[in-house]
Amino acid sequence: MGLIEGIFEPGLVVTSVDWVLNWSRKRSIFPMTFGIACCAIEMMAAGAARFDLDRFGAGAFRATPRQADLMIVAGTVTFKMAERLRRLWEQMAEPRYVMAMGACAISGGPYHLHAYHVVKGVDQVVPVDVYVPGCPPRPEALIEGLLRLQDKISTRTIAKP
Amino acid sequence: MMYVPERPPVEYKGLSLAIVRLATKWGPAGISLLLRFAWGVFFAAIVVLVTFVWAVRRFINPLLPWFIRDVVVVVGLLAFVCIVAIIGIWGERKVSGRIQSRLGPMRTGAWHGWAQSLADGLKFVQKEDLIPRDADQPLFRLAPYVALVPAFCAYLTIPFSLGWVFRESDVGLLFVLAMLAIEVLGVIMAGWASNSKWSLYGAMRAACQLVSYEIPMGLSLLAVVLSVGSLNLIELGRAQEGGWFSWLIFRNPFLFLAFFTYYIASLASCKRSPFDLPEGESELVAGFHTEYSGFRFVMFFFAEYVAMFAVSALATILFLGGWNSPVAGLCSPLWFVLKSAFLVWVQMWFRWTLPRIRIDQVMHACVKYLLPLSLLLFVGSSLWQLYDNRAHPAFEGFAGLLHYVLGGVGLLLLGLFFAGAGYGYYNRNRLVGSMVRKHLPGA
Amino acid sequence: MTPSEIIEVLKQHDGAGIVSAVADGLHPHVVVKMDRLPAIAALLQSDWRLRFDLLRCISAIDWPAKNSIELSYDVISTSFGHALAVKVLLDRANPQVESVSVVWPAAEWHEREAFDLMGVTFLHHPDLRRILLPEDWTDHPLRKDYPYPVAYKGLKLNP
Amino acid sequence: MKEIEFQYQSDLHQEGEIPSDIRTEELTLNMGPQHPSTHGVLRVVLQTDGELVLQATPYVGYLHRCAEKIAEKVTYRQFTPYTDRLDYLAGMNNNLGFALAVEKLGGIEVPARAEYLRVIFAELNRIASHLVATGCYGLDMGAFTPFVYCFREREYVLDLFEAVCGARLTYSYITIGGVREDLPDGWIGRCREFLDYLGPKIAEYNNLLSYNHIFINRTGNVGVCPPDLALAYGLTGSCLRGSGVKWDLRKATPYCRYNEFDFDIPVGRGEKGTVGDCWDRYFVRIQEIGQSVRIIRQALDKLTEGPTQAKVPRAVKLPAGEIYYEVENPRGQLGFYLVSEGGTSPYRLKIRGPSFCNLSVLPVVARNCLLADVTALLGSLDIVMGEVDR
Repeated sequence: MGLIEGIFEPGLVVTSVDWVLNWSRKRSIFPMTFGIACCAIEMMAAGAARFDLDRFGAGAFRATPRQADLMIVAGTVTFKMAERLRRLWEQMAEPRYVMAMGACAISGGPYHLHAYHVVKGVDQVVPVDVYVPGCPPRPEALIEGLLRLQDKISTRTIAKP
Repeated sequence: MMYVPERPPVEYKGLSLAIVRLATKWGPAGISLLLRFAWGVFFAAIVVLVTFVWAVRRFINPLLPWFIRDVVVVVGLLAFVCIVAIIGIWGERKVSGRIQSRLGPMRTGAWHGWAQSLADGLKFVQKEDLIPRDADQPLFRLAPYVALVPAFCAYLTIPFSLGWVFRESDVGLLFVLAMLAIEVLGVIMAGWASNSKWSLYGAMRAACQLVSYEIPMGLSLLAVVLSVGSLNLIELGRAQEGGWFSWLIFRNPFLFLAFFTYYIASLASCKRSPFDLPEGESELVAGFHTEYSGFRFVMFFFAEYVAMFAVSALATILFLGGWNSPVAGLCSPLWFVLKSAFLVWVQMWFRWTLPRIRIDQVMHACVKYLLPLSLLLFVGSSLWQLYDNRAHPAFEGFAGLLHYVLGGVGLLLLGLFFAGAGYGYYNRNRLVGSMVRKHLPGA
Repeated sequence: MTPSEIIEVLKQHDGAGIVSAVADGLHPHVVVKMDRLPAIAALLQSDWRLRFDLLRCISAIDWPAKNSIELSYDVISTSFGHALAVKVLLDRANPQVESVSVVWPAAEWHEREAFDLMGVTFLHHPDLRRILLPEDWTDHPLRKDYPYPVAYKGLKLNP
Repeated sequence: MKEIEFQYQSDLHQEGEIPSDIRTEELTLNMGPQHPSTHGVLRVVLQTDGELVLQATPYVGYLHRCAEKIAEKVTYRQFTPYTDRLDYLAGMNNNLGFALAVEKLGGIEVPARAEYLRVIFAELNRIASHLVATGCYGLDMGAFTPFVYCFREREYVLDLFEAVCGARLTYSYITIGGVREDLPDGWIGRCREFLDYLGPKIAEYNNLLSYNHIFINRTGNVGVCPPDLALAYGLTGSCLRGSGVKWDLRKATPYCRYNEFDFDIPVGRGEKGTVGDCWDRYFVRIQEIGQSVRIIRQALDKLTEGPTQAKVPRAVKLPAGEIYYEVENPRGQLGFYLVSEGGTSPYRLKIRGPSFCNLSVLPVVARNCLLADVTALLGSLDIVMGEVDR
């Protein structure tokens, strides 16, 4: 959205357009099918019958980064994985969001000490929008993280800063 | 590896800076938007001008009412196709949710997430326009149009009811089939231009699958054409007036089977499960549209649903009585849309029930079974047609009897379907398990 | 067969190759000479009384105090249900041993792991590369004196 | 080793098939680490000739979390949570394996009630794990619905786990010397309700997936792994049993009073193809769910009153010694090679992940098969990368 951002004076028209654009963005967050470790199981559970991420319009898991909006880093990122993760993030189209799911993705979690091959926090590799703590976070926590991401999206505007 | 800041905003210089300043200073956002899309405005102006000149020349022409009708119908068709795709995509997610004891989209829009596909579409418009560096740029840009536009063009000769058609054509059926066949070109183009191995696999699979299944599909339809003696879709619909028992699917046993061969082949030609190999997610990441993002991807998505409805519409017109109601006399475009939507729903039902076939099995199924069978049906139907006339009164009697038997079988199948659905619905607590329903998000 | 019977069989066949044997306790094992390992492995796998057909694990243990690296091959027989461990002691500075992947193909990956994490070189191994760590990793982390790296490709280990 | 008969043979390499002026070369396809059907962060490099896969080389290590090094730095009790994260679909079984290894080395006796509780939870977790395997296999085959159904059923197992230990995935419930908590009130009734509910559901899966004609055609005769090949490559668990070898540690070297229970070992019989094909491996898992239900029912009947925890000091200290102990996990034999120098933390802990060995057979079996068969094979091996890479 580099095309129309930041060139308008704030006003009724602009805020209404903002509302529509943000509504569509936050109501249709397509996550990427990208599970790394334990948290991926909870991510799958969140997409399955009882929790049903699809209710919030975020159930269409896309396997290719090109079509995904949200990368849920679900698990421990290792040094070997870090550059792949970075590349996947680079392949995603703007606007893109990253959610660090679980203690490992936030800070290394249980692997913070003594582990010689674990990235201590995925925010060293990609910029993170939402942190969802837990080891692993419950699916409810993931959904809460998604809702917080929706809140974050709805603050974006195309008006001049 | 460290964090790289996002791309800085576009810098304006010289004339563009002046324009942007002028536009923003003057306030109204609309003018600024118009100026930002100057190229688009330029082309739109040319189109409007040409249309205007043409319209003026037409104005002194007695054909003006026809011209206005054409414009209105095309715009209406476009709107209809968009609505079909939008409802189709939303419906797919709802149907899949219900099949999987989930709810599907619930939040977007007030009622059952009805606005989900609107939000999806609007979001994809806002996405960054990504073209891989090594992609074949012109082809990459062209491919989505090649996939979507012919699928839309197919609707130009599809009659929705008597008189509800853009152009009545004597080769309407051929036109629709030809248009639907062009879609594969867009798919191959997309797969090739993406310069990705997964895309290439998807494209090659699409090529061999779609091209092979054209043959049984065409042969099954030819059986119908022979028994009616017309390629005109209106004529084909007219031949089925008079209620349930006069639908072509019940005309003779060969046509009854031809409906099923056509339906299976149409699944393959729409890349629907179990023939969804070109975009099979668990094998080829996303198949031929792996590298597509944003609105181009939406166009492929649209094309799929538009084509789904188009093949179902063909099946409706050729086999299921088109716009004729099951009871004689009540013909309406509503029947046509309803029957087609039912067939689309069955496609979704398949999609969320069946696993995917392997590529060699796809080809085996076509070449070893479907192709000989449809050829046999074609020959059989022709022979039946040869003897089903006044010159063979005994055969005519037999044919009439069989005709009603087949109609009865069809009624029975439909009744069984509804009975099964009703049984499942009334015993849903026992069948799914009360434990499950207690915990569902909407319960 | 009990462990002591198995060890008897082994001693009958190749008494010189066996350094010591522990038949009782929680982990019955024989310690064999380094150069006799392939022959004894083949014997364990093929002898009709032993039939150790399932290689369960190859564990490498670093003993800086003894200046050696110990390899323990845990095998079990699915036909008879008896289990045994075969151990070899390697020089810590230059740990080298013949690969047993000809006898048990399962050893291929276990040996790659021991090479990766402990730095044991397996001779005549079909494909001896690092398996878990990246190819450009420098050290063998399961050694007791492993120096923790500070960073890898710009990513700090302890930020 | 026996040469395996492959179903697909490349015709392209025969002499004279290709006109000499067309140059062909093999296509190298990189599958993973982010790919929907590699079950985590596995990377498989495929040498392909059109749809035909000539060679598949797995690359692992993208989830190497240094569990063995960590074990040397933390105490025995502290390491229990790390075992949860090895095979994160079967945390209870991993806890059990580690606890048993430590108890055997330390000579700790576990009360009878705790033993039965361990059996109940290990088997419940086996059900949960096999449900995930079944569902994900359906997903690999392109059927999305079985996946959702299996996760729906799995939630009830997780509910039962949550009731006793509060966690859904990483339990640390089975600790050294017993189990952490006793059962809450009414738990046994809920467990029985779940077992009654699960029985008919297995028939539903069979109708939906196992006996689906397309599914059988996709998996029968595909990825055939004969028994001698399976043994040679150290396959264990349902992969080995799928190849027709009747080998289960719960029967062969019973632990935790498994010898008191009456259950069968399902093996692959080649019902829909050859012995050891993907369908056999898959169907063994479905049958094992039924066997686990049987075991749990018996264990619930035998459950006696009494303490659930032996008297073990907070800082567990083991005598010097070593042990190699294996338990039957849902994916195969999970082994712990534990060396103690007499301190409060292990001197060396080597973990044998069953998925690690199961995966090593992939390059041998995935040869001259179709691209879609590689996903079928990977799914039927049912690997968990947390355990492959540790």
